[in-house]
Amino acid sequence: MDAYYFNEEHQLFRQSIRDFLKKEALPNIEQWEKEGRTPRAFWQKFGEMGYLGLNFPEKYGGLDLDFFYSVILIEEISKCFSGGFAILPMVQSYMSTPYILHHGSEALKQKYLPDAIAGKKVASIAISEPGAGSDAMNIQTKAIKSGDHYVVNGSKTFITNAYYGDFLIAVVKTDPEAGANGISLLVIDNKSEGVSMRKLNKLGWHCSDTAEINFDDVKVPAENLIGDEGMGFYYLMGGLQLERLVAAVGAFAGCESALQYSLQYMSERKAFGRSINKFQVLRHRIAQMASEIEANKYFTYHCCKLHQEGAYVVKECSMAKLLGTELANKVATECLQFFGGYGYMEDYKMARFFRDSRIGTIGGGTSEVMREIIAKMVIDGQEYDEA
Amino acid sequence: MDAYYFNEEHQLFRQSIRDFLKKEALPNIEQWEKEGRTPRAFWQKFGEMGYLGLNFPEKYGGLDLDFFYSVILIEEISKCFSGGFAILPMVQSYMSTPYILHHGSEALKQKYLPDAIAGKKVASIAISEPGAGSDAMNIQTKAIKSGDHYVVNGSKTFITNAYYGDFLIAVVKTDPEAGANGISLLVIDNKSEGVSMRKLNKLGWHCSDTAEINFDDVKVPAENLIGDEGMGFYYLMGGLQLERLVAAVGAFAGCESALQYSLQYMSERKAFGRSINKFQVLRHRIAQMASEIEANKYFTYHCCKLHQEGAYVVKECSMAKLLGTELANKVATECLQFFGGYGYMEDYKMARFFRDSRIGTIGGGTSEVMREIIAKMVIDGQEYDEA
Amino acid sequence: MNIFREEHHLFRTALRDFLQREVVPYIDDWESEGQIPRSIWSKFGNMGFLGTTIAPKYGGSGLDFPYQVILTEETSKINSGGFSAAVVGHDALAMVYLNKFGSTRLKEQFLPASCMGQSFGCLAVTEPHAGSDVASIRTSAKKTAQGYVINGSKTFITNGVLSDYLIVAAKTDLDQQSAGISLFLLNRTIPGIQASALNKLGWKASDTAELSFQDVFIPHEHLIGEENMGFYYIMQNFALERLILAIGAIAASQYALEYSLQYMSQRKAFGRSINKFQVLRHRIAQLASQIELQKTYNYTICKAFDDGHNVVQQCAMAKLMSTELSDKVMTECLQFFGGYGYMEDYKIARMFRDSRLGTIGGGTSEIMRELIAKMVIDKVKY
Amino acid sequence: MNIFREEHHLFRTALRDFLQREVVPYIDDWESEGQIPRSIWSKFGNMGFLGTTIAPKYGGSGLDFPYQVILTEETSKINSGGFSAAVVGHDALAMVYLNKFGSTRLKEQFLPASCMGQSFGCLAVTEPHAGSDVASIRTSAKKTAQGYVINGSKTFITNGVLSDYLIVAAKTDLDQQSAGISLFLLNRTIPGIQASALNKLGWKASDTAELSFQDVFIPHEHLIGEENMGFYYIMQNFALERLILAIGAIAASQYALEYSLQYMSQRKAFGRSINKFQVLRHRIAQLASQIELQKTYNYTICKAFDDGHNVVQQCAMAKLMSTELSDKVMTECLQFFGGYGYMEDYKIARMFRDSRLGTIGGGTSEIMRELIAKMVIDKVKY
Repeated sequence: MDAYYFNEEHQLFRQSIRDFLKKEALPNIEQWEKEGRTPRAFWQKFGEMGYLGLNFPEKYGGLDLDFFYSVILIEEISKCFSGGFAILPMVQSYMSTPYILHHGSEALKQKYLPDAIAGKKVASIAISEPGAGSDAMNIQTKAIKSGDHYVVNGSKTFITNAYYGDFLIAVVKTDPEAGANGISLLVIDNKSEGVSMRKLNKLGWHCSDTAEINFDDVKVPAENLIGDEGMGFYYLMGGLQLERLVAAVGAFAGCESALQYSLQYMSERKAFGRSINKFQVLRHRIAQMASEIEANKYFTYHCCKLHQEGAYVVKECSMAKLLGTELANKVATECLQFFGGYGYMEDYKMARFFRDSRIGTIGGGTSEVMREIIAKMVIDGQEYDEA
Repeated sequence: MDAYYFNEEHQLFRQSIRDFLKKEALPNIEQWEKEGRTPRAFWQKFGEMGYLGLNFPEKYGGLDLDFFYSVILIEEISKCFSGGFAILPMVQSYMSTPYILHHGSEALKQKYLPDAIAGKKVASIAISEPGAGSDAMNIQTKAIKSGDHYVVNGSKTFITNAYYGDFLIAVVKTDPEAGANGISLLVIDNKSEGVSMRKLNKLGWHCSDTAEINFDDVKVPAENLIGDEGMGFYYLMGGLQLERLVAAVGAFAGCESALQYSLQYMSERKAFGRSINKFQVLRHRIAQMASEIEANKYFTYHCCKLHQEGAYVVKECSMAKLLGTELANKVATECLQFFGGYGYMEDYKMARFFRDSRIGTIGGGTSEVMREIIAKMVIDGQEYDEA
Repeated sequence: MNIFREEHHLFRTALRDFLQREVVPYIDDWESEGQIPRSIWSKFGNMGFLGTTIAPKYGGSGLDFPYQVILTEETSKINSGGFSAAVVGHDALAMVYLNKFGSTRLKEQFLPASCMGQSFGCLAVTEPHAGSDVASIRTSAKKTAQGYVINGSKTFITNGVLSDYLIVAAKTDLDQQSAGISLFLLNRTIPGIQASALNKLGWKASDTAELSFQDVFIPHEHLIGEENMGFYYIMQNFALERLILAIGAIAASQYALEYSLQYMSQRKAFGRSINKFQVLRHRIAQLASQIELQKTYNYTICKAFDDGHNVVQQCAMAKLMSTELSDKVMTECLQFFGGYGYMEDYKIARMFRDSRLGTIGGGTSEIMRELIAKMVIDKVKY
Repeated sequence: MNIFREEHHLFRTALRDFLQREVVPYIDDWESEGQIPRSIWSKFGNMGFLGTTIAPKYGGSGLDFPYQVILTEETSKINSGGFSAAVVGHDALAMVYLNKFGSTRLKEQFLPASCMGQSFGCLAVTEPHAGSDVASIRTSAKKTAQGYVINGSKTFITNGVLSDYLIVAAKTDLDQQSAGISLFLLNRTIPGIQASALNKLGWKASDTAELSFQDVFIPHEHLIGEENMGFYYIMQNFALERLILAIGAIAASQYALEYSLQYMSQRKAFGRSINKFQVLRHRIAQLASQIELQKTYNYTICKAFDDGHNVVQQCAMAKLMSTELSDKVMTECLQFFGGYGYMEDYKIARMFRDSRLGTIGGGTSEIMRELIAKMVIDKVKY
């Protein structure tokens, strides 16, 4: 059935990235988790391989490949048992810089995309605020135009890649009175005067840096505005579909790796005189989970295909994100249980998987927000069009 | 642990009612289910045994026993695999006539209680309306005073015991402008002119009669008012605690009987060469359910004790009703599964149990309404006092 | 994953119109009567709705699998699990066995009338003491010079009382488990076949039989395929059977959800239509998502099945999850209706009863998990 | 079911004050350090919080079981599963074994200091290759004329690195399964004991050890109770252990719910405090109900336990359901906090990590269900 989505070149690509990760990432992840970051040198190698530019035009250094190459990339980095490791390129290539690509000026593209694609610069998307959470419409960070620049004041939180990163795509209010129509996207260099950050201490995703950011009279050149003033909210709505889809892919891929890892363990671990994969209750749980993961995967592939074909599938992407991340929570809880006491030890990868998965139903719009969106479409018949 | 709630006399009483049901009810229930009613003659015998007056003073023919006798009664009638059979005395003695006992005039008590306790008259409580459902505050049935009587107009639905019954405790608006303060309770004889009924065709509870009732200029003597005008809502609030508690007792008792019945079947039924109670997945499900039923039972006993001691325990009763009936749904679904194809056959009692249990999370306030009440108390700190 | 082309949609529309006209007005009666009338079979056949995937030379339409999918879906959306079961029991079980494994002679003899709905069949495998354990059936077929003599009993057989012919699994070698099973075609009219209808929780419009065979004599030619290959045939066809059950379960779930949404948009409580309550909205969102996911997965498997891939594992997964989901959907949807949900006047009560067979019939959820576990954990291939 | 009298409440208040003053301000440090300081033990002992149920002649307070319940509850409400585990591992495991099964001499020697918190212990049963399968442990205790020589290894031992003495299960008869197990008291200072701390998902303030014993020599008198009776002792004490775990799980759940309610009353989204959203309100209602139910059940069992009834089955049920519920509560409560729930600055992240051991430690949920199944289905009595 994979043949419905992947051709032979896709499979070769999968093998190449798998080999790369096995050689360059897997031996070091334990260490990076401890250090609380993945070294910049690694991302440059990653960029050199082209992995940060699969979905970007060649003129900026990208490879301009179809979306299923990206799906493969996301699957494979999500199977490394480190959500913190996987999230950097996911944010970089699929959640932040696409705004520049799709809506930014040529100058902005030239300035930021080649370096991002080469792994020389790391990008973040800064939406959430301490007071607003998932409620993008109610953000408070202001960017007031003054001559040839904006003056930005406010704060953001839970910003992935920001602490050790280079630039932010910040969601700001350029017209505080105008509600959704007053929201714009601004590229802000992390080193700008007036930007200060605090690194947050998280339950999981330990090798990813997540920041709380303060903007104190930060001067940002007017040409750093992405697209048009007041259009930020609409750009976001479009971009969030991709973000959710990417999260859904990461979720089922993580589940697959957790299941495989468990199966391996269970075939080796013995209790009461036989390997524990012989116990009927555990076997049936495996069967149930394997089924749910499999169905989830093909639904998500289906959404990816719709996305690739250019459909604007708010409902399907929200569903995929909701179901995939909820499933990941369940799989993490159950798989850890299979390991018994060893599941609770950080020496086994299940403990980390359990911690890392837990952000799934929260980040990128909580499950509750997904259900709100789906409810509006399914019950009230609301439809969304692309900006 | 039962000794914390039941003494030796209680146990003797349990044995006596169990014997009575085994002799007088169990052999006939199949037939009554087919006929769509339990014969009046049975209820008179039931009344002669005193079973309809456990919780009523001796002066009206009751036995004036402590609440745990009632708990035993409800448990035992709930273990007969016929929700429709069990509901008649539950409505009669715990959900309808107590309003007369606690708030009615002596004349009303004399007129209705002895006959109800003797099983000669059957009572209903008429709250729900086609347009209002669980929303007692918004009932539309009007009772307008005119001289020495009320004129009642409106309709009620889902009224248990009404079609073959004798009198209703009807919740009516005596002052349509006054909201909660305009609600009163009125005793209405079923044979009054202007009362018409339609028997409803239900998923389960087949030997119970459930009616839709229309009141068309029904004249009701003013002395049939229970307590004071405008106090009906507050009387109800109090009475509903008992109703919920009784529902909770019936729920766990039903679960116990379903589990026992399943265990019996599973010890006899063979598959793949061994009795099916040897399959680990089924064993663990039994273990899980047995645990949940047991905990539910003792929590409900605890609430019964609080009730017996006179505490006004809105929160606990709502919790017991919520959890007990949700558990019954789960137990019914899972136990039927143990029977395989036979579970789907009406010759086995599981099919009926499955149909009968399903009303639990709906009748007497849905699970959603229970959660609303509990949420108000737990989150907003709201408290309720007895009327 | 879209598996339907334009001509499929036309077929769907024709079938839907037919069902609305010829079935829906009478379905409540058939539910009370516990059976569907003979006449509906030939109407069905005349319209070309039966035997869509069977070769024209045997009276079929020679079309692809999505037509059978549509037949399953649409019959599952008229609120009668029993009706759908009767149709599918004939079209996707009895006829498929005959078509796939029967001799040319048997096919020529039975398929054309089957496609026209002039005759319909049932598949009889399950026995009182064997349940899901097919290998342990005890019905025997003793070979004699003249033919086979069949003795034994069956239960839970859809169309078992009224069908014109029966495809019966019996042991031609009693010393063997699975390796001793063969399939036979029995005409209803042969002496020795007794059938009595079972009284079920749901699926009321379908006749479900307990059968007994007493010295039932059939000629040698009524053996289907080869001797002792029956178990293999059954296993081979399980994939299709489960896929059909999965598709039916999801079609019914979708129908229940749409029906609920309509009710909820009209029903008011506490001053607003109940589709405005957040807790109910989120449950709808969750159910709609799960149905959408499951449907997409099932279609993916349909395509793979149609393309000739081995989808034993996938079909077991589809059946397991679809029927479990259907139970959940019906339980929750009934709740949305409050007291009305419990009344048989509303469709949801019947849907709730009908759905409950899903996780039992065609192999219980437990059997599905056993099978999936063997494939996923022990790497067994089927 | 109220099991507490006035004096219990006084004890609770004193303990709560103590914890707030002496533990809570430092608990985050101890969590990072992976252990609690020695000094806290003697402070605890001085206050009379340890050995409440132990006879005064051995330095205890001779009080009833609810005091131990309170100790468990209150230490479970300061957001450090590891701290609570350390205290309970000493007070309800090591000390209880010693007190119930040890010789007078051993008790005189070890209990007074244990009650004063000058010395603390651990219980070492689990082994790397045995897990929940106690009968299959391999650590051996070879009897010689001078004493016993112990060899083997243990894992997942709470207080296993820092404790002053260890209660160790070992096989005195290697040919037997359960019938060959005995218990011994080992002073930490004897040569041959090696301990290394494990790195855990949660319970960070507790030291959890992997132990190895190489020719550890102990005198005959350090046998606890009788030879080969160890398995029986362990089984006998499981009821108490599981009850304590159940009580801790529910206390922690209640604490998490209260903490969440407070947060939700302050946190605003979409213009109102999030405790106004119906979906969250109903989830709170459901969780609050389940916690209330479980707490009442646990207290009922506490009373029955204290009254001397056989509550093996009930304690297994209490442990199974309480720890499963705790996981559910923590998962849902973390969700209420949105992104903040994922930050270690908020208490809920740690509660989530700490809770996850509940369905594993002290016998997994699967083992509980095995045990309950034997009692409920096969009518086995323990």
